[in-house]
Amino acid sequence: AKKENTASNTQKQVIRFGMMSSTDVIPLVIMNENKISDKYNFELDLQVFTSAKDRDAAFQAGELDGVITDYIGICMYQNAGFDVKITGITDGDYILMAGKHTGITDISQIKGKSIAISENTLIEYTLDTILKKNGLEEADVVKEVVPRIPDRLELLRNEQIDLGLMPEPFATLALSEDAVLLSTANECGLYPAVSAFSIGALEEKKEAIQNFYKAYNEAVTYLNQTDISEYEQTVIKAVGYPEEMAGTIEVKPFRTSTLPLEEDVLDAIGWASSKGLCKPDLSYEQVTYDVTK
Amino acid sequence: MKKLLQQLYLFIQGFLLIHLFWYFCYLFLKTTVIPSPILVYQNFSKVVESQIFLHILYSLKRIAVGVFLSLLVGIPLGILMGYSKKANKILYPLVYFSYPIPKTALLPIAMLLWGMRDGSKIVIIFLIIVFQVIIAVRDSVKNIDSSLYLVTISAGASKIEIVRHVTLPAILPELLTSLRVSIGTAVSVLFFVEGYGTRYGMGYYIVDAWSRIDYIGMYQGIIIISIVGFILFASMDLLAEKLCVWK
Amino acid sequence: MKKLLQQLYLFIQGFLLIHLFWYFCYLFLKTTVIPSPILVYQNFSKVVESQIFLHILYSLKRIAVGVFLSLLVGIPLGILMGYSKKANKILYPLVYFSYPIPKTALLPIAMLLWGMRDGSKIVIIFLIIVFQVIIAVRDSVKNIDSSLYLVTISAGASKIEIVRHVTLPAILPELLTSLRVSIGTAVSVLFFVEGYGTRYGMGYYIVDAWSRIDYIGMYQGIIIISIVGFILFASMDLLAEKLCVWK
Amino acid sequence: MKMLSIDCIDVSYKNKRNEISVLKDFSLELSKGEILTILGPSGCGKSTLIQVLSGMHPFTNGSINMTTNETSLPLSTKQHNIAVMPQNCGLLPWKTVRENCLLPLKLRKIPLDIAREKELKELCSSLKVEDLLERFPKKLSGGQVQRVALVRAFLQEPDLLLMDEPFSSLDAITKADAWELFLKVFEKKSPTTILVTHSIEEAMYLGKEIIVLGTKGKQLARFLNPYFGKNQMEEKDYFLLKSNLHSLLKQTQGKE
Amino acid sequence: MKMLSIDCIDVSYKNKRNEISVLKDFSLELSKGEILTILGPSGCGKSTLIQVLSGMHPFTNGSINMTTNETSLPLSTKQHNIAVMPQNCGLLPWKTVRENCLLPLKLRKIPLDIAREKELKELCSSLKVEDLLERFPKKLSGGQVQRVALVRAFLQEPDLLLMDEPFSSLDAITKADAWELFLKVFEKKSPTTILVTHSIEEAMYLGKEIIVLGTKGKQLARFLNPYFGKNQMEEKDYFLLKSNLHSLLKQTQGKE
Ligand SMILES: Nc1ncnc2c1ncn2[C@@H]1O[C@H](COP(=O)(O)OP(=O)(O)OP(=O)(O)O)[C@@H](O)[C@H]1O
Ligand SMILES: Nc1ncnc2c1ncn2[C@@H]1O[C@H](COP(=O)(O)OP(=O)(O)OP(=O)(O)O)[C@@H](O)[C@H]1O
Ligand SMILES: [Mg+2]
Ligand SMILES: [Mg+2]
Repeated sequence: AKKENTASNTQKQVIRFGMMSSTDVIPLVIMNENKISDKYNFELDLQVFTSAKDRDAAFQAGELDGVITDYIGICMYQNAGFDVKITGITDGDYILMAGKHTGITDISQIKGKSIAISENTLIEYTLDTILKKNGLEEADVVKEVVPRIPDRLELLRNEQIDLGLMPEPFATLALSEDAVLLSTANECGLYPAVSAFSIGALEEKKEAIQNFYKAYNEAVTYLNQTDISEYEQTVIKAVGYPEEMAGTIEVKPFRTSTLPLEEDVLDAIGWASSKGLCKPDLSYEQVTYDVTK
Repeated sequence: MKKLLQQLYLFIQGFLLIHLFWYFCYLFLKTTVIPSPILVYQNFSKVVESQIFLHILYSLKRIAVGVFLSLLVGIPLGILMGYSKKANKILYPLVYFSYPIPKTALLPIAMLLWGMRDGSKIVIIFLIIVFQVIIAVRDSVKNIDSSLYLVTISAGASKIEIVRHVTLPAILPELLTSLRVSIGTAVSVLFFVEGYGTRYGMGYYIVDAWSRIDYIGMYQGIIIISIVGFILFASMDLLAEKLCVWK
Repeated sequence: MKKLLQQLYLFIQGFLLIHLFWYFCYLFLKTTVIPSPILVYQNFSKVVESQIFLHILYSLKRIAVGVFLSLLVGIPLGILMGYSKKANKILYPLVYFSYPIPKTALLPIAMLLWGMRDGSKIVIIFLIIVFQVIIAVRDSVKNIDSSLYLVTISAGASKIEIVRHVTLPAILPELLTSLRVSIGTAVSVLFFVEGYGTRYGMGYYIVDAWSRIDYIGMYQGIIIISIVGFILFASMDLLAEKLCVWK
Repeated sequence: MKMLSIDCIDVSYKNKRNEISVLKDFSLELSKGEILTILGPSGCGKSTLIQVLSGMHPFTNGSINMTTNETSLPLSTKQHNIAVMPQNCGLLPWKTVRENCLLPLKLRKIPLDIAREKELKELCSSLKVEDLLERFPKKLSGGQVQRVALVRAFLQEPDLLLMDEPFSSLDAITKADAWELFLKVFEKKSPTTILVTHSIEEAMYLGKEIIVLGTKGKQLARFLNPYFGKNQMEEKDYFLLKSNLHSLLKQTQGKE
Repeated sequence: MKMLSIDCIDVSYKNKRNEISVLKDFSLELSKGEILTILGPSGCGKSTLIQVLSGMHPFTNGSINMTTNETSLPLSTKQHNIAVMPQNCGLLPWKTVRENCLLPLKLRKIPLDIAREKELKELCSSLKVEDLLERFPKKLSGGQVQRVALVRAFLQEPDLLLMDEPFSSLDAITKADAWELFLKVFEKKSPTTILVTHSIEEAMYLGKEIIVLGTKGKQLARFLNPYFGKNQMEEKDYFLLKSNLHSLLKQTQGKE
């Protein structure tokens, strides 16, 4: 098998994939780390961005084939006339916490409290969803716009703000410093993160992208079956956990990639269109693409 | 009055030129990143609806306070560094070390110390500009022709009086240049500092549009910021002419 | 040699002063965003391991190219605007409109046209600095004492010769100031442009550490960028002394 | 043969608010090889005239023509070889004395051969600035600056030489030496010269012709000077001419 | 009574590389109400001396003391009332002629009363700059600048008046008027005065005492001038003194 690989090396297609550090990217990093991508005869060029705006700019500039994004991101791409299709799901959780000295121990107590979020993103969508699931309304909390997650963590840590809604590794960090867990996206049945490709890439590199998902699923299988100690360093690097946390990191089981449920997507579209981020008539078919076909 | 008309004429001319350039870019590059200027203007009513004047006012306030503080601190420090060897010995390394620190990286500290509102925003603007002012003032103080001091010094002027009668007028042209550059920088920095903790400001307007990938809105914001910037610069020019009558 | 030792002395002095200030901040503010300087230096071996010189080299390259291009474009344009009324009429509104545009908002276009590698990074640095240079050059050209031209013009000098023998030396001090300010700006901009499409550069180093909430790493990066900035500035000063011998 | 002819020009300084007219309907003709010294009260427009002729200041109306090699052309610094020594000497601060002296030659693309190098040496030692060649102008005394500017002016071989109070900061001895040097240089190169001065003696020693200007550049008198290059202070006629000039100048005062 | 005593001072210009010594072991004593004119070759250090006395340039070794109201103190611009007219006139470009003239008074906290306002008017009209009061220095001719600086100097009431070639850019008539004005002002205010000049005639007309400096400020001669304020050009002794001074000055040349 090895020989075959080297032989076909010459026409190996490159998938340029943009992402930001989070737990979602663990399978992707493992794909490269364990050379699963070689096996499926494509090269995965992972590009790390520190801000979603930069990532979107690069994506639109044609510098990337695909990205890890979310329902809301897809809606905005579509609205901007940039045809990006959801091709799979990824796993990551978003955790709603209260600062340690706020005295809040339950989500029912958060009325009137301030929370640092980014606007018009899946974070806001997630927050609204969590609020709704718990019988609260958007207006019940005071939303403060703080675009960078590390800054939000700092505000929470230093009690400048009452609540935070954060992905890993920030959530773990906050919790380890006695922040109080109130709810999570996954608890509310929300898995908003997806992997997506531009229609151009899907047409041009169809085979490679199909292989990409095969490789993804293989990486997921590996992750779910292997003890974390074997790939902890990779996780620390990819997700950006502080080095000190080595040995204490937990990773939830990953799901193999499929297309997301239609009702989930439509719910997100509904939310986005209510915010004016996309047209309400965006359909499930428009925003998804089944690579296995 | 004639001056104003002339400025207006230049304004319109520059406006048209840039838009022509933009239109050509749009035609030749054909990408969603560059929308047609026509489209942008067709939707301009939205801008007016969105309380754009409030946005402008908020931004102007932040710029004004930030620039004012930088001048308040930067001019005396720059003059001190230009004249006093002792002060220079202490301040020079401090300034040279602190200047290259990316002030935006100090945002977490600024937020914790001065809150998420205008406090930290103004501090960041201040920190970015003040070093430019210090350096420009120090350098121009050093470039003053020493023969200009003779009469003032021999008439027994105190240090303050020398600064008032010789130094300040002598560096005024460079100071105005530095002010122009500073204001330009401050306007650009808006984009960064208005990205958090506010829902008003031209910077916020652009960032918000960008993060929604609403390029039309973003360009509208850029147009607004350009016009405001132009007006600021043009007023600086008029001010310079008023202040430097002796030229 | 003595000069170098003196610079070194200043360097160390500034270094200590800033660290003292930092230490006091650490003691009094007691917040996670300000780690103890001692802790930061205890972990400094990590910085060296992480190929810091490669980071520095990458950044220096970007700064050098960006600043060089800005000078290449900015000086002639500034001189043109200072001398030619016609050129000024066309360029003035263009410059005044484009200067306040937050260049970072043009990132999507820059990426589209020049990719996400060094191309767009350098273009952004260039766009941010070039206007500062244009304005500074134009203003200092306008401030040149007209009596300095007399002999050169009467000797039949061509425009190029006038620029070479009178204009450039006359604006050199201001040009060096503007260069100092530009380099300072370029260093700060690194933080922004090295946030994407690269794994090398001092800006990347800091942003990366920041987004991992690794404040120790972030401060180490800031220290490195400060030192590099200091060295750049100090060399500028030496250069200025070499170039302006006539003072 | 007329070499320079200034024909009814108007010169003024424009401000934002007003316009100060300095020369009004000013005409002047000069033959080749002439030395014309200009006397006139302070502020009458002498330096302005020099500036106009050096191409630094524009004039309105009229024309200025210069005839070289039998062709008459509007005066231009590019086509005509003009040398000027301005009132403030006009040394460039960023060039050493040596570079300053050689700059006009360089601009006229005249190669620096051995003969010229020697001439520079001689002029410098005549004016006692030979030790200052590598200094920058800021490090010179007022008189030294003026002497350097003289060296620069004398080193050129212009068709038209313009000098604006070139000896004003020199002490008596140096001034006398400089006068002699001027006459010597003139003898060798015989440039058509306009020399502005405020010393009647200087005008009478160095001018082949003398004109006296009044306010707004009005020409009050122009005459051939019989005492050019002569030191006949004892003669009665010399005193007569001198006191005539003196009273002419006196007339111009107070009408500014 | 000795008013100013300069005692063995050394003055030099420091460069990065070398140090140019200008005054070496220089001493000078001046009584109250004195007018001392200094003659000397160009570059001998006259302006440097003026600069040192105006507090602009440091000296090493020795001391400079000034006695006012029976107390002798090291010379200081703050404690002693010094007025200076530098060689380049030193007008501030950003102040109008009027503001320039009044600046030293303002700095000395002398109120601008009616008497002084009248004095300003008178001085300006004597020197014919009354129409230029609202102009900026850049818009003046060379001679006008010098006249404005004269007005400024004469307007003050200093203990020590320092003038560096104050009449060099004036035409013959204006210069004569300015000399008279100087004598008139001196009569009224009698400041102790040091006047640097390169004209022997000027030195002999305006100086109560004359000194001749050689290179490095070496004093070659100092004597009381019998012709102070007198116009006795016809007298034989006058000519003798003049030619003596002339030959003294000649001696100093060439040794620079
Ligand atoms: N800034 C300076 N740096 C170095 N040397 C200088 C400087 N200024 C003047 N000198 C030198 O010091 C000497 C004395 O200069 P100073 O100006 O006092 O002469 P001066 O007697 O006033 O001559 P002049 O009659 O020409 O004005 C001169 O030889 C001059 O070259
Ligand atoms: N830049 C200027 N703007 C306005 N007026 C000016 C300017 N320069 C000179 N003047 C005026 O023009 C007139 C002529 O000036 P000019 O310098 O030609 O006199 P001048 O004859 O050389 O006098 P001087 O003997 O004093 O040097 C003067 O009255 C002066 O005030
Ligand atoms: Mg003149
Ligand atoms: Mg002198």
